[in-house]
Order: sequence, then C-alpha cells, then structure tokens
Amino acid sequence: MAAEGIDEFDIRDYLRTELLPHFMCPGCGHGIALRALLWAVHEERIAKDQLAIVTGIGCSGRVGGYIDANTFHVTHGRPLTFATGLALARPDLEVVVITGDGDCLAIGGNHLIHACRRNLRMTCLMLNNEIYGMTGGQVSPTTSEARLTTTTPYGNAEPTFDACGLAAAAGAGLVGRGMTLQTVALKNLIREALAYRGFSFVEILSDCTEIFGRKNDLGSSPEMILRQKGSMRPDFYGNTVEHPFRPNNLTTGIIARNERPEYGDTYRSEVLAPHGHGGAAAGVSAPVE
Amino acid sequence: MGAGQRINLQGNHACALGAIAAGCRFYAGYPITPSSDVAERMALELPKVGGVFIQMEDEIASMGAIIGASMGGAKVMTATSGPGFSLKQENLGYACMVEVPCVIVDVMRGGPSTGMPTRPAQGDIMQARWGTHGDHPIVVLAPSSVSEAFSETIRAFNIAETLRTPVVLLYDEVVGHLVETVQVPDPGSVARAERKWATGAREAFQPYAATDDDIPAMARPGDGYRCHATGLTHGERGLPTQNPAEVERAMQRLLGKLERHRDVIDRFETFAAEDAEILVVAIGITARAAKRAVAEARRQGIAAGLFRPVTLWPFPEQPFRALAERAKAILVPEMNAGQLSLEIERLSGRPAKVARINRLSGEPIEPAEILKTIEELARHGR
Amino acid sequence: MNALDKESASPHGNRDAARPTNVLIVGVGGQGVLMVSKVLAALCQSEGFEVKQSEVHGMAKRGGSVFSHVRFGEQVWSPTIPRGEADIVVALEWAEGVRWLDHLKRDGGTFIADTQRIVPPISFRNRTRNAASAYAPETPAEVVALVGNGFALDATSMATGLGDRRVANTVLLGALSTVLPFAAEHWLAVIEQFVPAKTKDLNRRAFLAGRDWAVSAERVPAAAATDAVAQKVTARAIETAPAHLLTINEAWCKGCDICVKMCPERCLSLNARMVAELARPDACTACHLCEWLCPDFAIRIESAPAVKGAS
Amino acid sequence: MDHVLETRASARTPIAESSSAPAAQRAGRPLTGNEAIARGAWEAGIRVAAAYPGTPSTEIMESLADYPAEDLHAQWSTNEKVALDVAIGASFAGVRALASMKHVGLNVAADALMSLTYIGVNGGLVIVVCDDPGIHSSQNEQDTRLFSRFAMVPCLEPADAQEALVMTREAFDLSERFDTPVIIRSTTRLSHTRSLVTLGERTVPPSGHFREDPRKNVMVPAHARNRHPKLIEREAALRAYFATSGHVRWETGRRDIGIITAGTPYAYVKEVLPDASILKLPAAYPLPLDLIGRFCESVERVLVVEELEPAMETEIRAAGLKVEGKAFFPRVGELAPEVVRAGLESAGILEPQPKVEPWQLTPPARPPVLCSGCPHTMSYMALRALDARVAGDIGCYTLAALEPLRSIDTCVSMGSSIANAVGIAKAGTEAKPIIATIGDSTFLHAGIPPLIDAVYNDANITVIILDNHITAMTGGQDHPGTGRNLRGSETARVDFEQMVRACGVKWVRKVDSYNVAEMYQACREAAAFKGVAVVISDRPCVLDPVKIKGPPLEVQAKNCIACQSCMNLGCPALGWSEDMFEGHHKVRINAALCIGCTLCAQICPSDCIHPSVQ
Repeated sequence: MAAEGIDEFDIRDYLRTELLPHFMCPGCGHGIALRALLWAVHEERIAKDQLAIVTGIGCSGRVGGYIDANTFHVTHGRPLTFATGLALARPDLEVVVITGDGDCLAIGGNHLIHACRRNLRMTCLMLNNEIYGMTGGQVSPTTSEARLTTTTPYGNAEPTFDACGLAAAAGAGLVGRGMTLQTVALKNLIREALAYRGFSFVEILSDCTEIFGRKNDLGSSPEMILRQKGSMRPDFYGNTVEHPFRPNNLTTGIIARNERPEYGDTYRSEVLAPHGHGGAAAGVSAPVE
Repeated sequence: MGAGQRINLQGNHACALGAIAAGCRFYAGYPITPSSDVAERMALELPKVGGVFIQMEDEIASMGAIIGASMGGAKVMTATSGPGFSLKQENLGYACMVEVPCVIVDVMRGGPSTGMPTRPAQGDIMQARWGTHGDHPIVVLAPSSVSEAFSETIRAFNIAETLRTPVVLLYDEVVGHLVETVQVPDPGSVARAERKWATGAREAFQPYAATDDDIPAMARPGDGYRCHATGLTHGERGLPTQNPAEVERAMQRLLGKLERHRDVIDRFETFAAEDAEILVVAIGITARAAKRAVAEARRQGIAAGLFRPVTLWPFPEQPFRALAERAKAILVPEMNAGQLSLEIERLSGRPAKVARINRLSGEPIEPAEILKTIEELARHGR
Repeated sequence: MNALDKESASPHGNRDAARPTNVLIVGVGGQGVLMVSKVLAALCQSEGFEVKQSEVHGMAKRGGSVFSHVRFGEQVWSPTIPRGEADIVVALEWAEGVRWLDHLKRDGGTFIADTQRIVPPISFRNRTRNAASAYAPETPAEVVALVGNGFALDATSMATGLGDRRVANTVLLGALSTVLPFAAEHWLAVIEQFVPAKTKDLNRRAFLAGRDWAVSAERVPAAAATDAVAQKVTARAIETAPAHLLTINEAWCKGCDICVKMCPERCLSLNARMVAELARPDACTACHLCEWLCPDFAIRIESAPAVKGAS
Repeated sequence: MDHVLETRASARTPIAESSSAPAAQRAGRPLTGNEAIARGAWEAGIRVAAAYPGTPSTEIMESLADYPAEDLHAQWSTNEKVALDVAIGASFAGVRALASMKHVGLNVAADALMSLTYIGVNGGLVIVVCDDPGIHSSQNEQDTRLFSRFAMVPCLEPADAQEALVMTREAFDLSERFDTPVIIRSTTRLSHTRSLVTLGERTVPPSGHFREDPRKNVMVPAHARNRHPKLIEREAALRAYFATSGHVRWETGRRDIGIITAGTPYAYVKEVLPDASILKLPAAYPLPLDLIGRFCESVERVLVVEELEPAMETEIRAAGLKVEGKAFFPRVGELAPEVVRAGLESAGILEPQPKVEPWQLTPPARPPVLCSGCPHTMSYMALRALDARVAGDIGCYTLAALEPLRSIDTCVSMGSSIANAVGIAKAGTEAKPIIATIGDSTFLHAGIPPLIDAVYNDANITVIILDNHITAMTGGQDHPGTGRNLRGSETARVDFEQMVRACGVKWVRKVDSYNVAEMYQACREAAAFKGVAVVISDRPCVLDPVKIKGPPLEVQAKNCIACQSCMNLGCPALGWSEDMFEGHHKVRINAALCIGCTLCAQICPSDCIHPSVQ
C-alpha cells in the first residue's frame, strides 16, 4: 500500500538485513510494531540518515538494532534522557525512542513524565507486552491483575498503569494507543506522532507469546493477536465468561492532544535568540567558531 | 593561552567558563550542593554562545542527556556532587563502553550518603575510579585551585574529545567555592581538541575499528554512516557480540586505549620533590596545604617534597615511582579515611613507609598538621 | 428506453371474476414480507373475499429469499400462485423483485418494487481485485420498461425521510393500494391493527406517501444518481487485475502461524518444516495482511511487479 | 388529504371487480393449518399435548399453549419419542392426548409408535406429522403415508385449514372408536397457509381413568402375538369406515377423466381441472378400495394425483384397478398448480399452454445465512481456522456448511454429529482434527447417548456444544437448557458443563461465543486433547429470548483496507461499499441489520470498525 505520491514501502530498505532473522521469539509483536514504525517513517519521507532511534533495555530495546538508521541502544529506563540530549543538540534529527513497559514506566517512569511535561520534539513508542520478557518474564507495571509471572507466581496483585493516561496528564503533546493487530492504523498513528511538533507518546499493545502468553495460557500467536480486541465484546447480555484482560479499555487512536509550544522552539526563541543564536533548527553539535 | 584578562572567580564558575572556552555547548544537570554554581553559570553562559542548558529531572537523566547530546556531536558536560555522582555511574559506564566523550564534574562533599553537603571532603577518589561496574577506562582530573579549575576543565574536554572517553573533573568543596584571581584567556586562543569524525565511504566504515591509535572515528548522525551504538559488548561493526575472541579484543582495546595515550593524559606537579626524603602526596585543597607545609619543612632543613597528581586517574605511576623510591617516608594527607593512600601504598613498593593524615570532620587539613607529621617522620622515620 | 415516456397507467381489470387475484410478496428474510401479506390478507377478508396466504418458514427466513403468496377471490383453491399468473408482484428488495419477476402475468401484471439494494455477501465471493458484483445488474428503468406496468420506488429512502426506514413496507402498501379496489381508509384501518400504537401516525404518513408517489407519473425514482453509482459498481468489469507476487523468505520465517490464521482467504499454511508457504496461490487476493502482520518481515507482496513475459 | 386520496384511487382501474360497498365480513378466522390443527385438538377436549419443535410443525404446540392451562397441559419434550411417550402415557391414563412432530421426528418416535399401534389407546391419541415436500427446511422429504401403512395406523390428510380443524377434532373419536392411534398428515403448504376457518366449541369427553389390562398395555411377546391379528381386523374396519366417512368427496364431473386425490393436491386439481370427476379421500391409509373401484368404473380414465410417493396409486393398482399417476406427476418435490397442469398436459388431458420465453434476468443468489451477530459464527470461524473435519448436526448452524464459513462436512440427522465423529475417528483414516458440532437443543434431543458412547469408547474427538440458549432454527422455542417451559414459566435448567462432566468428559471449557481469541484457543486446545473434549460455546441467540441489540457498528471507510477478513463471518449486515482500496471493495455495515456483536470489529486488522455513537 503506497500513500499518494510515495514509492511502495519495502521494509527491507529500512533494515540491516544482514542481521535478520531477528532475535525475537516467534509471534513476538515487536516485529509488527517495528514494521509500523518503518512504514510510517517511509510515508513521512524521513531520510534514514536523519532518523535517530534511541532504545532502552529489554526486548523492545533490541528492536532498534535492526533499523538501518542512527541507532542508540542505551541504558535501562533512560532512552528518553539520551533522546532529550540528542534532540536538543540536534533538532535536525528525527528522534524516535523505542521503549518497553518496564523500561518506560518502571525504571524510566520519572523520565517519561518529565519528557511529557517538557514537550521536546520526539516520538516515544512504548511497546507494551505486559511483561519483562528479556529477563524471563517478571511482572511489569502494565501486567494485568491476576496474571501469572515469574515474580507473581500466585497472580499479580498490583494494579496496572495506564501509560496513556499518565502521559496525557503529564502534558505530552500527542498521546495515542495502537495495537499490532491493526498494523495500518498503527502506522497511521505513528505517522501522526512523527509529524507532531512536540513530544508524542504512542503505546503499542504488542504480544509476548512465548513467555507471557504461555505462562498465562493465552494461546498461540494468532490467538493472542486476536485477543487484543477481546475486550470489545459486548456486555449488553452480560458476559458469560469472565476473563481478565488489559484493564485499560483498549481505547485506540489519538487519546489526547495538548497543544503546547515545543520545548526546543521555545528554548531557541526565548533563550538563544536574544543572544543572537538559534535559528529555527540550530543545533549545537558543530563547532561554533 | 593568550593575554586574556584577570578576573576574580569562584572555582565552580571557573570550571563553567573553562567548559565554555573548551567548546562545551551542552550542559545538563541537576542541582546539588556544592556543585550548583557550575549549573547556574552554565545556564547563564551557554545561551551566549548558542549552547543549550537544560536542568533535567535527576542526575541520571542529566548524564543520559549529555551522552545523547554528545552522540549527536556536541561537547558536553554535567556537574554534580557525591550522591548525584553515584546516580550517574551507570550511564557513565555506558559512556565508557560506547566511547562517548563527555565531562563529569564531581565537587566533593562529606559523605557517605547525604553526609555534609556544605563541607569539603575528598571521599570520591575511589568512586571516581571505580564508580561504575566492570572494568572500564576513565580519566579523572583533580584541580586544586580556581585557576586549575578553569584550565583543567579545558584539558578535560580535550582529553575526552581526543580519546573518546568520559573525563571526570574531581575537586572538593573548598576549590569549588574558593574565589581567586584567574587569568582567563581570550576566547579563540584556547587550544581545543576536536573529535575524530568518520570520513570516507560508508561501506568501509566500522564504528569501532581498531585504528592505529586505538581511537575509532566517531560517526555523526546525519552524515550517512547510520551506525549502531550499544552498551552491549560490541565488535568493530558496533553490533553486539558474545564471541569470546571478539569480546577479548574489543575490551583489550578499550582498556588499553588510555595507556597508549598517557602523554595526552598524564599531568602532575612536583615541589622540591627531586631529593625529597619525605614525599607528601596530595590532591586538591589538601595539596595546597601540603605545599605550604613542605616549604616550611625545607626551611627547617627537612628534605620534604610534594607530589601532586593533577591527573588522578590513571595515576601518573612512572614519575611517582621514581620519586617514591628515593623517599624514606611518604605522607598522604587526605580528607577521607584513606583512599589515595591505598594507591600510594601500592605504588610505593613498601607500604610500611606510607604515613597518612585522614580527616573526616568536614574541616580542611591545616598546613601545620602536615608539617607536624613531616617533622615527626623526619625525627623518627617510619 | 425511458420508462417515463410510456403511458402512465395500464389499467387492467380481472376479466374472469371467478379467478382469484394473485399477489406475490417477496423480499429478504427479516424485511417484513409476512407483515405485508398479513395486512393484505386481513384487508381482503374484511372486504368479503376468501383469502389464502401461504409462506415458507425455516431456513428461508434467515437472510435468504422470502416469499408469500396471497390469493383472494370468491373461491380460492390452490394456496400457491402458479408461475406466470401473479397479478401483482410486490418486492421489498430490488433483486428479489427481479428474481420473482417471472411469476408475474405477462399481459399486464403489476410490478411494485423498492429499489433498496440488500447486496448478499455472496455476491462478492470472487474477492480478487476489481471483481464485479454479482448483484442484479438490471436497472429499475430497464425492468419497469420490461414489465410494462411497473413501479420502482425508493421506498426505503422515503421511509427514512419520514423518520424510520422500517416503514418502507407501509410505503409499498400505499403504492399497492392504488392497484387494488379497496378504499384507502380501509387499508389504513387494517394497517393500524398490525402496527404498534405509537407508530400509527408514522405508518399513516408512510402509506399516503407511497400512494401519492404511485399515482404520480413517476415509474422509477428520481434519484437517478444512485442508479448511476449502482451501475458503476455492478458494471465494473474485471479489469486486468494487476498481477501480484507473494514471496516468503524461509530463512526469516519462524513459523508463528499468524499469517496462516489471519489470511482472510486461508491461502497460507505451515509446511513440515514449520515455515509458511503459499498453499493456494490462486486464492490470494494480495490484501497484504500477512505481510503486515508478519513479525519477522518474511512475507512480501509485490503489488505490481514487473512480471517479465506476462501477458 | 383524504379526499384527494379517494379521488386518485378511483382514477386507477382496480384489478378485481370493485364492490361499491365493503362486503359483509367473510365468516371465520384466518388460521394457518397448524393453528387449525391445534384448534381442532382443543375442541376435541385434549388434556395433554407434547412435541419437539420442527419445521413445519412447530406452531401446533405453540398454538396449543395459547389455550388456557386449565384446559390442557402442553409441553416441549426433549425429543419426538419422548413427546409421543408422554402422549401415550396420557392416553393410558384415560385422557385425550396429542403429539406433534415433523416427518423426520416420526423416525425418532417410531420405536414407540410401532408398539403403540399394537397397544391401541385408552384416551384418544392423535399424532400430527408435518411433511416437508420440496425440502424447504429438512434433511429429506420422506412420505409419512408410507409410515402409517407400515405401522398400520390410519393417516388422515386434510386439504385445507378448515378440514385440518375438523379432521383433527374427529380423529380423536376415530382413535377411541377403533382403538388406534391416528396420524394427521400435514405438509408445509397446509401448515403454513392461512385461510378462513369456521370454529367450533370445545367438548371435553367424560374423564377417563387408567385401565389395568396387561395383555393390552404390556407388550411382552406373549401379549404382542395376540395383538397383531387385532391390527389386521382393525385395518379392515377402518377401510370400511373410510368408504363412508363424511370427508369422502365424490364430485361427479367429466366422464372422460376422473382424479383420485387427497390432501392439498385436491386444491391444485380443483384449480387446474375443476370440471373433472374427483374422488377426494380423507385418508391415504387404509384405502376404501371398493369405493375406489366404483369411482373407476364411473369414468373412462383415472389419474391419481398425490404428492411424493405413489402411496395410493400402488395400493389401488395392487387391487387390480387401472389407474395412472406417477407416470405423469413427479415423485419428488412439492406439487403446485403448474406442476399438476404439466402432468395433465403430459397425460394428454389438457392442451399444452403456449410456451413463454422467460425474461433474461440475473438476480444474485441469496442463500440463507446465519443472522447478524449469530453466536455460532465464531465457533465455525475457529473451526475453519483449525482446518478440521467437522460433523454437523441439525440446526441453524448447518448453514455453516455454505460459503463463506464452509466448515461443516456432514449433516445426517438430529444428534448424529457426535456418533458420526466417533465413527470417523475410529475409522482411522482422517488426519485432521475431528469435531462434532451440535446445538444445545439438538444435544438434549439426541446428543447425550452418543457423547456417552464417545467417552465410553475413548474416541479422540472434540464436541462443540453451540449453546445459544434456545431452539433457534424453528423460531425460538424453549428447552430444558433455557430454564423456561413452553408456557414461559421458570423451571429447572440443565447445566451443560456439569452434565458433560457427568458423562465422563475430562476436558470441558465454556467460552463466550463473542470472544474471538478465546474461541480460537479453546477449539485448538480441545482438538489437541487426546480423548473427548467439549467446548461449550455460550451466548444467547440474537433473536431470543429477548431481542438483544447493542449499538450497531460502523466502518470508517477511510481506514478500511478491504482485506475482507470480516467478510468471512458471512454476516448479513456486512456488505460492500462502492469505495475501493487497491482494487478491492471496502466494507460497509448495514446499521439496520447489525446487532453490535463486535465480532467483525474484533477480527478487523485495521481498526476501522467501531460501535456507532448513539
């Protein structure tokens, strides 16, 4: 499917194909999410050289390595901080952060809220698979209640995080949620996020089949991907079978939009310009003199 | 350095101005006593040169931000104090592994934990060396005056950029808050080292190639190299690897890189040390007290001398060993429970001849105390 | 041929008074064929005729083609109308009208049909690119011209305009009333017995709207534009569908089964090595779903490849 | 506005002769054949009635339930044999009883029938059997008249609703007088045709009582041997009775042609050849052969016009009478005026009509489909994904054999699926998972013994019980799994899960039929289980007991990628729009048909289907 006037998208053009097949498990949703991102990048006509991917630690963190772009695989929970420095220093780059539910909300939760507050132009994709997959399946801030993980062997007793609600409340410019089942919609959502001048946060519901799915008896990969919309089931006749699923009602699409000035713009106009510096996208990487 | 001008400066401000002079255009920090003046001065100065100042949500974020900005091509710095320095350690390790130039200022205060925020100490000597986990290369510079705070900051940037390594600027609260007259050179007259940027064909480029000088050229985003940076052990292509041979080779190069460039790194000061029988080794404000004590001892006829490592880590071993062999006794005064003395004992060849003055009270060590110990060493030997 | 040029009314009486009058009511299950026939039957009875009304229940009512025979007269024997002897065919759905048209008397039967199109899903079972619809391609104008005495009205739109599309049936009854010898008030009285009390007024207006429309000169709905669109859709031939090529990179496939299960046409399967393969290439419509949902980028569909030597 | 209408209406010449004033209301009430049968039974004073729903017989019991509960007990039974046995019990107890069923239901009840015919009746007992010539909604078109001959039970054949009422009423008298059960044979065309009927009053016979008579009531070999000769005697007596019955209609017309007929074909004969001599018989069995002989003598040529089998023709010929019939009339399908006319034309009795060229029209095929929101849909989607070998059963869900679900491989008779699956599994030739699908009502009807059989014989099969809480196919009747009886009162409810476990099934899972992923998973896991696994697909039918409806769903055309995943549901609310996407039609949802089940939205991979905002 090619958007008008754009060459047909071939994902191989955006991958370090020599590294494939990737390390992710069979049926892992992260691959689909990656396709959606690269597809959106293609349709937004972002040059690979200008694309900077910053990823944290975890399965989501490893996604970046397959992208034929400037990729930075940084420390656990901190990709937003690295991206903040990068985006401030290099406003000419398209900075995209790929993070996971644990990376972004647990260890990196503080950075998320401040990145949202700051509204510095970048796109943050949080791949939510409800689990710490890389470390073998421990409970994460988004693990649904009652779910089994290696650290909740008797069922998760903690309530879960609504990442989008958090981001919206923290003032993120654009907040959206998509799911891997809906690749095209997800791609379109990411396009909006990429095009947004400010901090955009996209939560992507992505399945961990091999660890989370198996542990919780959620079925095969196709079953899990279909389950992403399971909560759409009508309750007008009462649900005859109870089964907990993702608690956050699965609203997808754009969830919030806070029209606020982009931080970099503000910094350049309010702080740098009075000193005779800072064009629209002036960076600080080049030697000044 | 050119003529410039003489101005009165606080140590922290001198550090900030040194950074600007060295080409720093990105600063991220988080307030912490006694380092906050650095951030405040950077916030004031950076816009004037088109640079970016940002106060992040914590020290971890500050460290991440400067690494990110440096990977984007900027010369970067952050400043903190002990507790914050601890928080920066993981990302500092990342910078070591990924070989990202950056300067981290640690203005030492009493510790551990919250300790004495407003009192000086020198307790981070070992943290500065071994703060992050795993074997890693690190350069630590220890200025002892406001003037040096200025000049060593410049040197820190130049080492960082030249060798693609994080450089820690380590000084105590006294140096940080001391106001002295400093000869500030004209802008433009400061020698600035620039990073070795990748050039040439993308296909042939390897981001971690073992080049002649063991310092790989860095690819700047947007220049077409589209490289991968990772804290995972990586091979020459920058991609993660667990191949034992490849890992060994990569780590050997990383750790050996600084040794190969000691000429760029090493700096030390000696005072009456050539024939010293009693050699005092100190850094920071303590070194200045020691210098006065040594001068007084000489006046009394005691063959005392001073060795001050300005580059604290890696320790300037060779020059020190030469002096240490001759000395009958070595005295290490420091505002901690004995960190520098550990290294001195190791390097002296005879730990028994190393005497210590340790101070944990938050008070600087007076020259008289040092002199007293020198006199005792001279009388009784060790 | 323009149906409007034809004479506006072709009055035909029942020349053999002993013969019953035959009305065939057809539609799609769920449309209310039974309700229409019940109204008619009750009216005929109240007018003093013997009435037989016959329908079929069971499987046929589930979205399938539904029909009801209503016969009335002095004496009615057979419950069903012989083929070709229906005096009137009332169709609640366009294609159903076309389907039962052959039951209409050739010499002057009356055809009253809603132009509403309920396109059966099966009409598009050929899901290849640019496949044509199998829905009745005949336009209302053509059919009206064919039968001579035909009324094709957009009863559903009229009903929607009145406030509830469900009263389309009553609109049709209004049109039907113009060709049967019963007084309008009698019709309305019977209709009121069969509709919910609160919709009496709505149904009355619907009946009058249909009746009004039928006595006007129109024979096909004015909204010819919708027909034009319909024409475009139904007549869209299978243009040269662009060839496509689905390739699977076996080295990248991890056999997660997503493509196999998600393919709408079930074209794919996992082979013995647990690698996806295109088992039914002919069924592939190049919808791209497998490509998009493959987490391993192993599937690629070239939507318009430069097929060398392809005709 | 009224006067305008009147004027315009009169401008058009009506089709029928207009009566200047409304004629007097025609006498009687419009009743369907089934309603008339129920009325006849009520008028005859029945006290007990039982049935299992089956098209076209269902409305008989539903109509009986409209009469006061003090007058009669009417019930749904779990199957036709049970229904007949209930009626037999009532007859034993001395009251009039009725059992109704469709033709294939009589097969289920046949075991009881073949003994009942030996026993006879105490209270009058009538079995109404509705045949389905033309197979509008059945799996075959067997002819019950052959069954009645086989069972030596008289078989009355009403021709219209009025006769249906009267014959039913009189059948009870006949039953008691001749000590025999009586079959009333209806057909779809009679059962579902509404015509005017004159009603009678209810007459309740004096209350009877159980008659202790083991030689008649207990069919052990010694007793049965004595009863068989009584049947022969009874047959002769009935033969004589039917020669004089008031329902014999001998219409003297043309001498050159006589027609022997019975039931609804009589109406077609009257329609097509009203001036023929006609002998209309009240019963196809036993035949009054003497009377028939006299009729044959009265005319030059005799044709037998009967639907389906040559039941009368064969017997008349066997009696040495010269008649014709099936040489001109089909043995398959439903008769109709045009069919009878064609037969008479080929017999040379009527002049062939001029051939009319059919119009060249091409309407689309419109096969029946599962309702929008039908909970069965998802079960079959899952089975289709499994690529399973599926033994189907009788119910709405048989439609899943058609495109697009196309996931049922066999359909035999009520309850066959499970045992069919056992057989397929035991044959050992099938590599695919073997699945039996059976509705809740059908499972209770005849599915439990085969399930026990499957467990007992350790068959490796999966059974999907499609529990939609109703007998849906026949229009929504209650059954023991719904918790309500025929009259709508609360009653005990079968718990399928417990029942299945009690049968010994180790793997049981209940799944919401609207949960796409769960359904896929349950079917896959069940199929993987070695042994009998049962999935209970649980959602109420969209039509009953309360019409359930959520906000209809909408397709946001801009997002539709025309992948057509949803179209596999075969939902009638899903259609194509004129919008195209890369050469494929986009999907549109008919809001009037959509009930908001969300299955399409759950399957949709493009997030283009959402509940409409209401």
